[in-house]
Amino acid sequence: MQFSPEVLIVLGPLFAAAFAGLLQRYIGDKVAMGVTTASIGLSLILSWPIFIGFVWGDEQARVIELFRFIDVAGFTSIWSVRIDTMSAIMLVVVNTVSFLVHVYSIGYMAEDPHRARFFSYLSFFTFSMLALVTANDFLQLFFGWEGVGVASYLLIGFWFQKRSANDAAIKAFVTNRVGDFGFALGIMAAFFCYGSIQFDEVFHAAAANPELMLGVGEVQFRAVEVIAFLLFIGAMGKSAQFFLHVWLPDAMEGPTPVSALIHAATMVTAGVFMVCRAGELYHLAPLASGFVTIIGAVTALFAATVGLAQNDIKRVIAYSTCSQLGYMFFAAGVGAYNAAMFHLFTHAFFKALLFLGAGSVIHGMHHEQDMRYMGGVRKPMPITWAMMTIGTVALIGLGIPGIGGFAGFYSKDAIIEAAYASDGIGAQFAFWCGVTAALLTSFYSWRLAFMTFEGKFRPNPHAHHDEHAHDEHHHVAPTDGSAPAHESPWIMLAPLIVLAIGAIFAGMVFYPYFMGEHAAGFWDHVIPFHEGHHDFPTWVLWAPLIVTLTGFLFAVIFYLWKPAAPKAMAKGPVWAFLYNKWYFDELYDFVFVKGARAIGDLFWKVGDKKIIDGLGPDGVAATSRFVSRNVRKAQTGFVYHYSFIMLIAAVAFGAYAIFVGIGGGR
Amino acid sequence: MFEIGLSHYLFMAAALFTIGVFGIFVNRKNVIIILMSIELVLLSVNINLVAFSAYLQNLEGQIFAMMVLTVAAAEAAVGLAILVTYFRNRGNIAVEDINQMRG
Amino acid sequence: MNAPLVDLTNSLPLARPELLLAGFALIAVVLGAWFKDRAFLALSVLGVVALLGAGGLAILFQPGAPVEILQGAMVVDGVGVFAKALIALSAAATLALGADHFVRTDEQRFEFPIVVVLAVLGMFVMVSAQDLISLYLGVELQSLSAYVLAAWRRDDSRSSEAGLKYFVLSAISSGLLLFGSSFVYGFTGSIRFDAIAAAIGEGAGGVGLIFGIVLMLCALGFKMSAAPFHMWTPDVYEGAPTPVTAFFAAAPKVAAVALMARVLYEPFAGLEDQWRQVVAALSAISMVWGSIGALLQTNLKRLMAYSSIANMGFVLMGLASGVAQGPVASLIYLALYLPANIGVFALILAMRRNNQPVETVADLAGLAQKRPWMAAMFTMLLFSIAGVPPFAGFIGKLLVFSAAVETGLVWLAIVGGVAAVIAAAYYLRVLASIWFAPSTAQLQPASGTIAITATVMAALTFPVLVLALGALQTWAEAAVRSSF
Amino acid sequence: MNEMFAGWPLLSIVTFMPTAGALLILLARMSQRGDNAGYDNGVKLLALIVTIATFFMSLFAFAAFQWDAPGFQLQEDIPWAFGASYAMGVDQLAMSLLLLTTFLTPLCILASWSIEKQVSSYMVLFLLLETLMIGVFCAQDIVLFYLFFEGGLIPMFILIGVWGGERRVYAAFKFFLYTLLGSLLMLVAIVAMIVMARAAGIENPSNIQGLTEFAAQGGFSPDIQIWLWLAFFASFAVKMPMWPVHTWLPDAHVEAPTAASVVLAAILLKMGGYGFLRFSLPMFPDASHFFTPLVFVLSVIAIVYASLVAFRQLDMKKLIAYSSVAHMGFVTMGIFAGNEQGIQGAIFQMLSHGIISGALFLCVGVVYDRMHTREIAFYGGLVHRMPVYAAIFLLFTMGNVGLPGTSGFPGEILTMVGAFQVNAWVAAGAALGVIFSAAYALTLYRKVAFGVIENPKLDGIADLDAREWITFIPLIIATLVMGLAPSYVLDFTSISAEAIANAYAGAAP
Amino acid sequence: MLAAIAWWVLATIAVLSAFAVIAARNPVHSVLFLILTFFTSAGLFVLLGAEFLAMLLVVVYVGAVAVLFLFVVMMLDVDFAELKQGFLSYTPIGAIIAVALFAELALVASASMSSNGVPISVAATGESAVTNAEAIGQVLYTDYLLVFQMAGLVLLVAMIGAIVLTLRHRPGVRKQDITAQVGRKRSEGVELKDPRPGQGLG
Repeated sequence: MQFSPEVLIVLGPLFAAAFAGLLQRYIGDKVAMGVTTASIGLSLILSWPIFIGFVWGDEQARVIELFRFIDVAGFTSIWSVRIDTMSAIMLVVVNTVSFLVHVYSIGYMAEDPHRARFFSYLSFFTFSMLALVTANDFLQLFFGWEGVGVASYLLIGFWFQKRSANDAAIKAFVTNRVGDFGFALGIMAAFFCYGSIQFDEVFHAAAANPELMLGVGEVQFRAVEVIAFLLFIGAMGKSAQFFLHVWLPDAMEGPTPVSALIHAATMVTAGVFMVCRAGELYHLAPLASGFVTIIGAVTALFAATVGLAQNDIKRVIAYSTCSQLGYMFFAAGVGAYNAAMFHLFTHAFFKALLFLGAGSVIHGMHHEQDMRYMGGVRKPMPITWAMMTIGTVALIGLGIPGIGGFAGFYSKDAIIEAAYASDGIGAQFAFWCGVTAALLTSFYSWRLAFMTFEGKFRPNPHAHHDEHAHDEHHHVAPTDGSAPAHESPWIMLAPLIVLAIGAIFAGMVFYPYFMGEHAAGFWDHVIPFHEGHHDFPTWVLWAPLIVTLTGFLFAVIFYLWKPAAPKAMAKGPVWAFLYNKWYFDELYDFVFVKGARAIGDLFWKVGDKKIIDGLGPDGVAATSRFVSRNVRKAQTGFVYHYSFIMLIAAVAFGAYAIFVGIGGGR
Repeated sequence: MFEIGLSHYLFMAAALFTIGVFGIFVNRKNVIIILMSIELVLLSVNINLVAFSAYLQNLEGQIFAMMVLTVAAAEAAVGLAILVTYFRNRGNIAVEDINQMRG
Repeated sequence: MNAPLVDLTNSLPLARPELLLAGFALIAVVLGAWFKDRAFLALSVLGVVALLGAGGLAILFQPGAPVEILQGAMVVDGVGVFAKALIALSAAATLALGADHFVRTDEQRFEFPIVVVLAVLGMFVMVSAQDLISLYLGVELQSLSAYVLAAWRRDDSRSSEAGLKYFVLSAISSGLLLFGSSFVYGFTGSIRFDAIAAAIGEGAGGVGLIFGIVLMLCALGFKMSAAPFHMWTPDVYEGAPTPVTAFFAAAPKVAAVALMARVLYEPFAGLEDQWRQVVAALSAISMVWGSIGALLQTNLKRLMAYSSIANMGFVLMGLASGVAQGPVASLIYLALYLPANIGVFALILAMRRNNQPVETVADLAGLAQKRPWMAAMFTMLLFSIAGVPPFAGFIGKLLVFSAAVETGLVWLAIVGGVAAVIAAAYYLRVLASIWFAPSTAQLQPASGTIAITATVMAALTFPVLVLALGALQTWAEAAVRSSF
Repeated sequence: MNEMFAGWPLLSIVTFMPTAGALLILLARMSQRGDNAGYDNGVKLLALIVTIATFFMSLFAFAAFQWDAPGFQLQEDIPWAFGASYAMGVDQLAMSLLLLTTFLTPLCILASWSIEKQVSSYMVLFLLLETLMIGVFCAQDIVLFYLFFEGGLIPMFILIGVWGGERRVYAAFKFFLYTLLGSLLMLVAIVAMIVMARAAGIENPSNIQGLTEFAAQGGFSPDIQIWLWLAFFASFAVKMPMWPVHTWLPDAHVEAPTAASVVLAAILLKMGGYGFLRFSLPMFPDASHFFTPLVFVLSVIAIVYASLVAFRQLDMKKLIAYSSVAHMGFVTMGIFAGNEQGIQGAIFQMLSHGIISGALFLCVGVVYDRMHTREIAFYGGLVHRMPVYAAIFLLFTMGNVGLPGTSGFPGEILTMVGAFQVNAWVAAGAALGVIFSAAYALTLYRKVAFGVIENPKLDGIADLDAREWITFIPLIIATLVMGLAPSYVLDFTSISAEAIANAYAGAAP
Repeated sequence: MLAAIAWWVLATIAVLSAFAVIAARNPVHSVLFLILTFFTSAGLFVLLGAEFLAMLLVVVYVGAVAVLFLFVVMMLDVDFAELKQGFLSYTPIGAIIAVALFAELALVASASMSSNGVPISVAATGESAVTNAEAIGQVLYTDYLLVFQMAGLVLLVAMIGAIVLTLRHRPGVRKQDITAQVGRKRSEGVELKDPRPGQGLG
């Protein structure tokens, strides 16, 4: 084991989490918050130079091995910190967002009695995420993968007295487990086929023998396809892709900083990270890549449609996240791993910004999350409004081709163009989905902005008092139609501002390295990278901008000029379909939850009790008792019966001896 | 037919034995009949033994038969003694009623 | 095995154990007639001493090689000595228990030790019989004593009924034995075992001989209460006074088993193929019937009766094997089983609930709370009988299984295994009553003799016999090797 | 250290130390009439000291043990009778399970502090049970093994029956008879093996080593192997327990007192897996190979079926019991994968399950001691009153789920990796269990710990006291250490696992 | 020839009277039929040359055992009319078993014939130098010492058993004690009293 700053980046948060978590009773909230925040800050300070070194310096990829985790006959995993371009990107993303969220939470959670626990969880999450991104083999990746899952579980269910929060937490964990099912099998398949789970060895082995076949029963598949497909199932769960997306919106039950950190900027992108990390495999697996493309595209579109109809401010952003993850996946699916990573990078800034902004609004609105009961928030919360607007603009990817724009513009356009240029399976489908989703993104993003900040305040008719909304200073509703809110404290606003800077400039500054002229050197063979110089038709270049503006226009019409129109639409079946998220929850509840209950009951009450016990021990016992009762009846007590039985036996034995025994004898 | 051989004696002993045994397990009148049936069984044994003794021309069978006789007498004595005790306790010697203990 | 024959004068020293017992009986009759029932305790003590002495003499003066004595009517050999030692020990233990019990119930009749000793004498003759007549007389001496003992409590209708049933059924079995013997005699030409074996070796036999053997086996099966000739056992065990039941459950079993072993392996060794299946069938039926029959028993003595039926099935499994390892296994099985059985009866005798003798399983309720030591001993003894390790009884099962498997009777071993599980259920029922049920009434303490007996027997089941197994094995193997 | 104990019969000392303790308690009991609290506490303390001493003694044995040497070590051999002998010896596999046993027993004694009824009997039985459990792993003679293997039933029967819950008698009977039936069939097989080995002139026909060598020379023909394997399977499958002979386990677990549940789950179940590794695989490789599909199918059924059933349980212990069935499914699957990953995973899973399921039963015991019910619906919101307890419970719940970082993970993944190499579908089926385990374990946790306190009886419930703390700390440490650095354990057991796997691979057709 | 006729007559009577033993309604009749069976059997023994045993049979059985039976039958004073009559309901099955038993025994008996189906003759040992009784006497106390002694012990047990089971000392019964009668002293028999006038013996 060797100690180095990289190790400290990863382990620091763990120790901070343990310190804050175990000693929370003795050190108090302030110390706990301070220690955790400081440790993340340290990680942040240590990780930026590495990233900068990769971008502008001559930082080399390297692996620091700590000690062996598991080592059984080639199934070897070593705790290690792998530093290369991929992990450097992730390190800064994770540490930056995490640090800002820590800071933000100091303000946001100021009234919560369990702050120490909260910060401990946050730090633990950060550690897991860092372990994930610095993994050098699939097993450590899986460790981090599950670690962030459990941190997510804990944080979603942080307000454990809320039934809905607990259910959401379990749902998140179990849905992720479904993905892990595939992921774990993928690891096993990789080991089976390539004899290792080290990234480099697996990639080399796969590249060396791309046509290796894996027999599953009678059917033979290309091994690399199977492995890529199975691994992607894991990514689907973690990154809330179509079919396994159901947990992400529910995860909004957690405190808002959590949503920003985990369910927007970092954890959910782990799937994208993993696919890009295993890009060498996907590169060899066109079918699996096509699957990735299609799922990503469908998610992008699907989540955007659902986002249209949601009223909860956080849910809208959650579906937006879901949708953006879809973009990243289809980028990866079409082979533009760098575009996927770039979008991941920029998305982290503006989505965290949006969430934290939304959190600021919620905080300011005394824990009101329903946009129907907002409106007119701009005036009391101008800074939040400004930051949210920046975030929205970055999200919809506003920018003029050839000139420049916000962060999302660079990455999203790159993805759409890559999809257009690709001839992979589903790429064209993905292109059109991407464009359509961009329209919808614009619409629902502005819808959110307008419903929240513009217009007149619409008080909640049945105002609920969340027990965490103890507000000492009750506002009387202002008469000018603005909301009875207050601007958040600076400790919450400062992170917003930092993120806003990122949301504005991240794309502009790093485009040349992720996508442009410096890309080849930047990526340095970490992911499959092909410098494609496509000449895109002009309409392709301009399409995103046009749809974005169209979406903006519709939003203005519906939510600023004619607010009655959406209300009328809200009664229609299409709206209900979207509002109810395509009825996925209902379907899953019926098929999986109720199904599992029914089967469980069947196995238990019929299988175990009736069949196994009934025929097995209880049945045998009953039979024995029955036989015993009859045997006892044979013992009548009458001498003549006894003698009769003796005689019968003697005669029978005699007959046996005479007719059978003779034959066997002399 | 008129050549009386070993098998004749064995047949006859078999008949006595069967009757004795039959008497034991189909009788439900009283225990004394059972005791007598036992004597019949022992008698059949004696006939067997003596017949074999004669056939084999050795005395072992007859000695054996003598011992059987002796023991039969002793058994009769003990058996009747038990019967008397039983009768004193129950006032009855019907075979059917001897089933206080069962199961 | 043909043993050298010694003349009468030289025979008598070798018949010391039998002479001792007979002498005791005759002297005791006189003393008893003189002192009446006042002599009960003294005679009992003397009886115990005589029995132990007889066993000791048997061991002490065991000749190196088998010797035929008394004109070839008896043999002094290893198996005989082994069996005699077991018989003497268990009879002494049960006589001590019985004497103690009768003193407490004030039923002191001086004939008791005499009849017990005479029964033991019969057993001694049985286990060393060398011809059909001494076999028969040994059996009868034992049986007649047993009838009397079963009916001992003459004012108790159940005791009388037990005696009567035992008498009638035993008489039938005697009839079968004799009829079989007569055929064996007739078709081999001799009553002497060596002559019979020789005749069989020369090809004598045929249907008559086989039929005779089968009838004899049925009768011997009755004596050792093997199913389906076991019907008397539960009723007699229940009806007879408990000390007598304890006696029945121990010594006569050894005698019957040793006799069976001798008959099978000496005169009829040449007809192994014919009798093996019959013995195996007896074994299987006994194990299953004994196990199932007791499952719902509430009366402790009946339960122990079925238990002994099942255990005799296991003993027969060893005998059925037909190889030398078989009788060794059976003898060791008995040596391991008997102490446990006697111990259980000692404990049953030890307890009186509300001044009534303990009769049913439910009477034992809560013993573990009142008397943890007794409960512990009960547990050890019952698990030993059930054949659960690490108690001695387990080794017995292991050995008989081993013998059966060695000769290909795997099916029998499996039947035995299943039967042992069923049987375990009812031992567990007793233990459940002892341990799990709440105590309902006061239990009177045990007397010294009984407590000591129970403790010794429990100690024998574990660890004494388990540790001494090597010695036991050496002894039994040497005995069997020299005898058969 | 090696020199210090040179020539000592260390294994016998470890094995019979608890027995000596039991005798001590008995002697003390004789001098004391009636029960009083002070006396009872003395007995408990004595038992605790004895078990801790045993643990240290086992550590000495561990120190005297050569980590990287193959085969049996610390051997003792005293001839007994019938070719059997009192032969003790351990290899890495046995040593690891031995340590697990001695490690857990003191914790069980601590967890039994709340026992008030017939304390000395309880402790005596518990100590005897420990001897028998240790003996199973130390025995190097197959008869001796059987002696310990089945002897363990007796104290457990009484422990369940006397100190158990409402249906304790039913549970005790079911437990005893079920396992006895399997064991007796095995006994017949053991006898047959000894007879065969003796007939072949093997010097020590009942010695495990001798038998293994005999088997390696082809002593048991494939046809015979089938029958022997089935007989052993009957015993070990019941003990594991495998589907469909698992139904005794939920009953026994539910009714047993806490400490007995712990021992049952943590150690007794492991004897089945130990048996498979010690006998079935090395001695009947052909039959093992032949029956691998059967075992795989049963394992997968066990995993899926038991998980689904666990999902519906209303009783905490029953839920954990069913989860044990599922986890043991991984063990059987791994063992019969027959490769190093599978076997290593199975061993690790056994050790880990010993700790985690034991800890979970202790967790249930904590609230049971306070509220005297194990009904899930009774509880809810415990985290408000018992935050420390909730945290600990959460850790072990996560361990049960198989979260990486806890000891539950390496075993599961390794067994699946092992199985995947033999049959991918089996691994896939087992992986389904990973999903279900999350569902039922977290649901249990939510219902018990989370939410608000709705049952007024829970208002006054107190958090862990010092004794309970002490009980849990070793388990927490073990869970985390084994979860984060499993390679230390795996390296240790690898010598045994490698030997078994290589022999099996060499013998398999 | 004569012997054959005698055999058939005796055998027929023996079997028939044996059947009558178990079939007779009155146990006294049963005993009498039993005696008849024994007598005829004794005759068969004579035909076989076992005169001593034949006599023994008559003496022991007819003289002792049968009488004992009669004695007990009378002593128990059972109202035999009240005893349930007839055979059991499963007599047919019993009969089948009995027939099966007889068939097996018959098979054995026929196995004792010579190979051509002719019965093997059993000759009486009449021509030998010593009589039957003498021959038995020569071996009974030497070669068969053990069995003879054992027979004695069997009888002893029977005696003890019979006494133990049936003998009882009734406390109310007065028995004559001659020693006491004879050894009585005057002082024990007569007591002098000195009553005061008017008070009586009080």
